[in-house]
Amino acid sequence: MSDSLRSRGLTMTVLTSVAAVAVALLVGAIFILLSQQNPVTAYKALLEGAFGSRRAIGETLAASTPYIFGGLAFAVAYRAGLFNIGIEGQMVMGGLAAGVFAAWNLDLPRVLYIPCALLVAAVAGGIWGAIAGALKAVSGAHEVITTIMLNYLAFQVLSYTLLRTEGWLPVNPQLQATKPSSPDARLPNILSGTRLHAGLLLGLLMALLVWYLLFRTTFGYRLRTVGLSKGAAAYAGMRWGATITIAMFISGALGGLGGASETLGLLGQQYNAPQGYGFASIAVGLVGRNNPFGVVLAALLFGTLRSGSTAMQNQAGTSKELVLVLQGLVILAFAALAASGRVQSWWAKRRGQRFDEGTDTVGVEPGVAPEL
Amino acid sequence: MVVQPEPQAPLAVEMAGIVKRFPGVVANDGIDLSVRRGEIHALLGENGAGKSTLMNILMGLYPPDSGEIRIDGVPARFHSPRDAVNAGLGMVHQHFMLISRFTVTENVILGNEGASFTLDRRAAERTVGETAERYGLRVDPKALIDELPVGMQQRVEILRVLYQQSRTLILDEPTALLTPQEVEDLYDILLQLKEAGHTVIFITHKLREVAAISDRVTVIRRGKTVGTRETRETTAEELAELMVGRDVRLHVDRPPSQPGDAVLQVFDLHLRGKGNRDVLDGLSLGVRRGEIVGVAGVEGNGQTELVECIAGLQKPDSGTIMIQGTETTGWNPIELREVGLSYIPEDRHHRGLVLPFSLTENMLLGNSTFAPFSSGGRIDYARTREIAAKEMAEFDVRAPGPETPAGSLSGGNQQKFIIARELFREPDVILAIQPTRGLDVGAIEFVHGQLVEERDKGRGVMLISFDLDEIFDLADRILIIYQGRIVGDFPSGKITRAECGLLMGGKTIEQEGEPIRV
Amino acid sequence: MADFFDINLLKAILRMATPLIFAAMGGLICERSGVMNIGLEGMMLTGAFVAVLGTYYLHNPWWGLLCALISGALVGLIHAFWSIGLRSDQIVTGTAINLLAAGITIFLCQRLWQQSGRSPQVETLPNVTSGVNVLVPIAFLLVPVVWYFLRTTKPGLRLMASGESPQAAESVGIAVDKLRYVAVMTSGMFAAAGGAYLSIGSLSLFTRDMTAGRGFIALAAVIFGNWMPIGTLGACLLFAGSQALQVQAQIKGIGISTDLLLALPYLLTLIALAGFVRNSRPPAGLGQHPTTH
Amino acid sequence: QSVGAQDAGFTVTMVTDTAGLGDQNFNDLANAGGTQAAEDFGIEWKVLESVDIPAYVPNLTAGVEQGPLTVAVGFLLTDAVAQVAAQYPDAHFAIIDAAVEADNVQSVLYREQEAAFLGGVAAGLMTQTNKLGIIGGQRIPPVIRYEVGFRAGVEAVNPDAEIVIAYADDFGDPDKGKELALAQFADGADILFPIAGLTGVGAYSAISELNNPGEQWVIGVDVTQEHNAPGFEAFVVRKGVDTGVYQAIEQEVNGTFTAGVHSLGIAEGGVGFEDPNGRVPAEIMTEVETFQSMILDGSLVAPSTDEEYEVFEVPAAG
Ligand SMILES: Nc1ncnc2c1ncn2[C@@H]1O[C@H](COP(=O)(O)OP(=O)(O)OP(=O)(O)O)[C@@H](O)[C@H]1O
Ligand SMILES: Nc1ncnc2c1ncn2[C@@H]1O[C@H](COP(=O)(O)OP(=O)(O)OP(=O)(O)O)[C@@H](O)[C@H]1O
Ligand SMILES: [Mg+2]
Ligand SMILES: [Mg+2]
Repeated sequence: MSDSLRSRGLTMTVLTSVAAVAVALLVGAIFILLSQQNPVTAYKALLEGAFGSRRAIGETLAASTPYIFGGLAFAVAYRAGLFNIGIEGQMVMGGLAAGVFAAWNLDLPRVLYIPCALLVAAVAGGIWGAIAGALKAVSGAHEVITTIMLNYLAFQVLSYTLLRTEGWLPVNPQLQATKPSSPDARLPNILSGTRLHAGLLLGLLMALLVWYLLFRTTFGYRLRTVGLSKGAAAYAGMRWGATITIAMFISGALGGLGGASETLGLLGQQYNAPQGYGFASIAVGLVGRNNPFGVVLAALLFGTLRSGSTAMQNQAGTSKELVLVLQGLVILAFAALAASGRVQSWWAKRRGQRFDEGTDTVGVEPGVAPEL
Repeated sequence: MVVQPEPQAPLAVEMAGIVKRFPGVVANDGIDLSVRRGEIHALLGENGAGKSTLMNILMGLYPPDSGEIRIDGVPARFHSPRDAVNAGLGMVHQHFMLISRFTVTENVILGNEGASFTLDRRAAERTVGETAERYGLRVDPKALIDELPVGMQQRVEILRVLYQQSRTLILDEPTALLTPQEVEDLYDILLQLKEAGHTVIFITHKLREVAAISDRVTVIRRGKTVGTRETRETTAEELAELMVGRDVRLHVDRPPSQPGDAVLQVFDLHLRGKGNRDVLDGLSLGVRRGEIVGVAGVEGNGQTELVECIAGLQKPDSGTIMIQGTETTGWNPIELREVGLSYIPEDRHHRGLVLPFSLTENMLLGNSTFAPFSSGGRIDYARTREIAAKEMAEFDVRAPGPETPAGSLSGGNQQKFIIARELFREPDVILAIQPTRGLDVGAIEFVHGQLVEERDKGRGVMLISFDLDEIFDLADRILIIYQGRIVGDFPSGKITRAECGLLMGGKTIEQEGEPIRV
Repeated sequence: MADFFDINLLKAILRMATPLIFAAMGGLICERSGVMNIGLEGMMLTGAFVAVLGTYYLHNPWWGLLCALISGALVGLIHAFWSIGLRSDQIVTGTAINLLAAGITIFLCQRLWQQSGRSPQVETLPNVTSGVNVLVPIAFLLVPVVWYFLRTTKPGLRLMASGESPQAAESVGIAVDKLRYVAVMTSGMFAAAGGAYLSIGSLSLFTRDMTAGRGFIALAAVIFGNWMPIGTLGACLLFAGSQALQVQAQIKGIGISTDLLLALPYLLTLIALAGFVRNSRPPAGLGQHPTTH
Repeated sequence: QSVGAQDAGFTVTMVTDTAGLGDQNFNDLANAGGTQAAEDFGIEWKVLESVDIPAYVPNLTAGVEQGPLTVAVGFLLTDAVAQVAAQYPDAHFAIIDAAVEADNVQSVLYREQEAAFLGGVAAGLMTQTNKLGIIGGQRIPPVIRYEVGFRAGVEAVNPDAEIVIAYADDFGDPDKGKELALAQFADGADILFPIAGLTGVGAYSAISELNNPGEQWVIGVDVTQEHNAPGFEAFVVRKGVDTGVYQAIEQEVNGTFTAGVHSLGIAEGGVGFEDPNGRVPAEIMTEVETFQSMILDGSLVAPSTDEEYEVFEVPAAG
């Protein structure tokens, strides 16, 4: 019966998700109309541009990759009860570290160079995340604020490194980027004629690992317990501070890997611009209900929007910012539907009844460990 | 049954056929209540009977699913506490509704600040001060709630109700957190209010309090009214029976204990709480195999801290704790479980369970790192599920299955599940604090039975309860805790309820208890 | 060096503090009522855009300002409806608002003026003295007003009560949700005013993402100021000071690392949050809903 | 957005960097050139703005797929163009402000330093306070060429004039530009040279706010922005991004597209010193013209990098 419970939950999730996307696209259509374009052509262009050709598909998958990492990063922190707004900064730190490391042209064999570069990135991002975790553990500083601050610090570090350290680091201040990565450190292309690179595989692997960590290991259990009930965690002898700090390290490390996969995979070097996946990653986690596999699907959705938007701009003449609008709408739609239980209660309230709602948040079905 | 209102005295509050459902429970199931103007009316019922719910409905915090309310004979429909207050009602909630960062005055006037847009703090403080004077509630209007002891905070609540000019006061279990002395003071205050012509509804599940203070009493059981009596015309026995639906004095019949060697010893434990008063002040005690040691005391005399120190949730400032001869002071809960400690916590919603987790996952709480639940950091969920299912059957935990979220269980079943989990690893020492709070009789009997069974298996049980009946029913040895130290240690039967009450209140009794054995 | 701290530096600090103060006061009201607001950035940006929009079509910056305030209130309404009405996560909603504002403003720029990056030039609000726009004194006046409101008015007390303990507030009959709706919408208006200062006060046009993170800095200022109006003002001045210094240092060729100055606000906030600033204490009921039990 | 006769020959696509249209400067100018060409040659002209750096390649590729010529506007697209050009050897590319080594890429480079040098000459002679200000966006090569050219020009005519240089580290924050400008004026500079895209617009707000006509000036960069502060633009250091784009399209139309570096200076009419509002005094204008002729006959080579600037010396005026 528990299975039927779960499957009902699952179908429910799928339905709400589809509904949310639909709503978002509908409202988006209004904006497209506003800009005197035809939504139908626009959305057709979007699909064309996202799936129309081998290269389009490659682009879409490549565009989805960073969202996979970002979404996973968000999910891990969320499961530990933390709201990681700092994925942007963690990606920057990871990407920068990987970029510099890869640009050093160390004479390492590929099999070593790539893993080392990834490791460096993971550690860099991880530390950036762990700072927020530790601050919360030590002084209860709200992670949302600290991670926002850490984002801006990361941007400062980035531009400082790229513009001011020419002497001793492999950077090119004129191009405002790290020197091109050593070919031995580049993530190999995995679909010829496209830009799709091994970062995607790494992302999927991470999704698998995160799922295993969260739902099959004692640490994962500890992490989720801490995230749901501080009191019960203490009762069971789990150290809250240490747990959230580690969780934030893992979260940041995933973000860092995301940055690295862009730097070593897509671009070949780190530019003086945040990748800009950080905030969308929140949405990816939310839409994916902070479940690793859900996150992968959500990442595909966001990747599609992004890669399709080029075609939309080109063929339907929509503004490039339409992506942002659509992403924002998707978030609101999901937030609303995730709260649909609460929507009822809200109507009920209007009718003068009252429910006892916990202060629970959207996006997780706690308790259920999804089976493979 | 519907109560026939006596003709002579007018009715201040009438509630008829009140029904209120919550997910998973019918909290109120057709309750009738009528309160005469100027009387102190006790509302008696076990935990979970539906008392607070009923009063929350009266105060307009919940709308009833059905039923009607009349105030002074006039039908009333309250949409918010405002309406209730305007109708002359005021409530002192079971869980205080005070803002700790505000001053007494700010809390008292909140929601009732008067017509003008701006506040005149001076004036407000004066009126609050005067009101306090008039009813002999000694509180400093300028004090921050943060800095007041519980008793004082309760006075602030009462003060607020009076400040609102309420003619009918509702007090929800006002004595739960008070020392006997503070209780006495409260009684005086209530009698004064009665003099002044106020009506008082006094919620409790303590028979003694009904007798002490009320004119009439209405008894509620599992959401239904089971009767209303003139206090002087009824007996404690009758009320008790009404309250729990059968003869209570159910002495768990059990063979006398065969105490063995000490399994838990505590020497000279010290702990400073906030406002650095000594919460634990040189506390020593011992528990031996095969006995249930009952620690009696008024809530807030260090019981929680004592348990948390033993269970590794707090570190004592000084003192020693030994389990089966090994010193365990400052160990963390996992290590303590390894040496055979298990802990049935007071608060099942925030300590004992992770409500959103499935029962399977809750089975892992505190066990996740032990075989057979996990090995090499990998959790064996299949195995855990089996175990959970088996234990649920054994302990009669009523739930759809091991994948059910713990939060959807009733308290009794939640509690049974916790006990099942805590006993699974066959501990040597069992700490149980308030193990039957909020449970119905059936559940209570089951839990008590389990504890005795464990005792007979030669385990040491330390039972902490704020409910003397529970202590007297179960304990082989009764310790009395007062202000962080043990002030008495008696074999059961060697002390009376009355003597116990005195000690709990900080008094002494001539006949000396035997010296503390550890 | 003598002429380093001159009247112009002072004016620069006041100017740079102005948008922060507006947004920060908004954030303060919002958080004191118990609702988190990381959507300040988006609210500012909306205000900046609509101010120009209004001025462009109504040919009067004051009308533009009014439009901005209204738009801010509306964005606030969105945030309020989602995070209070629907009880969905306040941070998620704030994020969505930031994304939407960034997108829609450019979007409309292109739609209305066929230029995606910026708006046409419009008339600006007058200066009171050279280099000091009329909105600057208004911003600084706003602080004592907010202080007075919280400290000595009935709704102020109730607002703080809702922020400290929505349950308690509701139990004495305060309509917490209603109050919060108003607070969030007000915070939207204030933030919008901050944006309007940038677009029709300091400059005379809207440009892509012209708030450039000032909303987040304002939020930081609220925390740095420990949710107190005066403290928050201090934080705004501190942050503005470090920006102004960063400009001045370049011009005067002072050997202060501009990179460090750029990073200062964020570093300071982190340090403050790390607990080196004593008793940093957010409203106890932040993010909680009135749940009667 | 796209203009031009739909039926006409082919499509030319312009790809911007992440800054995008609306700077009323560099990108808008390129767009203007393309729009002009579209009308003159009846081709279709499309602009793709890049939402972020990863979007450069797909945008360029889209350009390749819909037409023979793709115009990449901006130094930051260098790598992307190299990459796509290698992938599509028979497609034509033009990149503004950057050099890409490929036989299907036309690299349009401007010798901004020449025009900037003349601007420096004029400014150096016009300044009353003997103090001049430069506001840079970020110190990328085209900006550097402007900066050092200008400084060389000033020194050539007025060695003891002080030049205060400030960088906003941002091409898109006009409020910061304004603060920099105000600080510069307050510091005593009376002529500003904003090389900062949108950030530079702030200089115009600053000067019109200070409102000291005839005493304080701002120099138009790339194209006149007089409308931002009527009466305050001393003169314009023109950079014909529009002509660069226009010529590339023209060549494509006439089938005379040639790859390699096209360096446009004063001689080619790519850059120039302009005084549309006649605000430069006649005698100063003649000075400017002498130097211009020296640049034209090659006797004066304006410096374009810090290194060249170090060793630069003004040849004895002939
Ligand atoms: N807001 C709520 N939502 C769901 N169930 C509730 C809620 N409030 C109370 N209940 C349940 O309704 C029943 C009656 O609760 P209530 O608090 O009225 O009992 P009580 O008599 O006040 O108990 P106690 O003596 O412990 O205060 C209990 O089972 C309780 O768990
Ligand atoms: N504050 C609350 N919010 C939501 N649900 C609650 C709350 N309090 C109790 N409940 C639910 O009300 C039901 C009864 O809770 P309670 O703890 O009172 O058990 P109970 O009434 O004592 O039942 P039992 O007879 O098994 O002891 C359970 O489903 C519990 O989850
Ligand atoms: Mg109960
Ligand atoms: Mg109760």
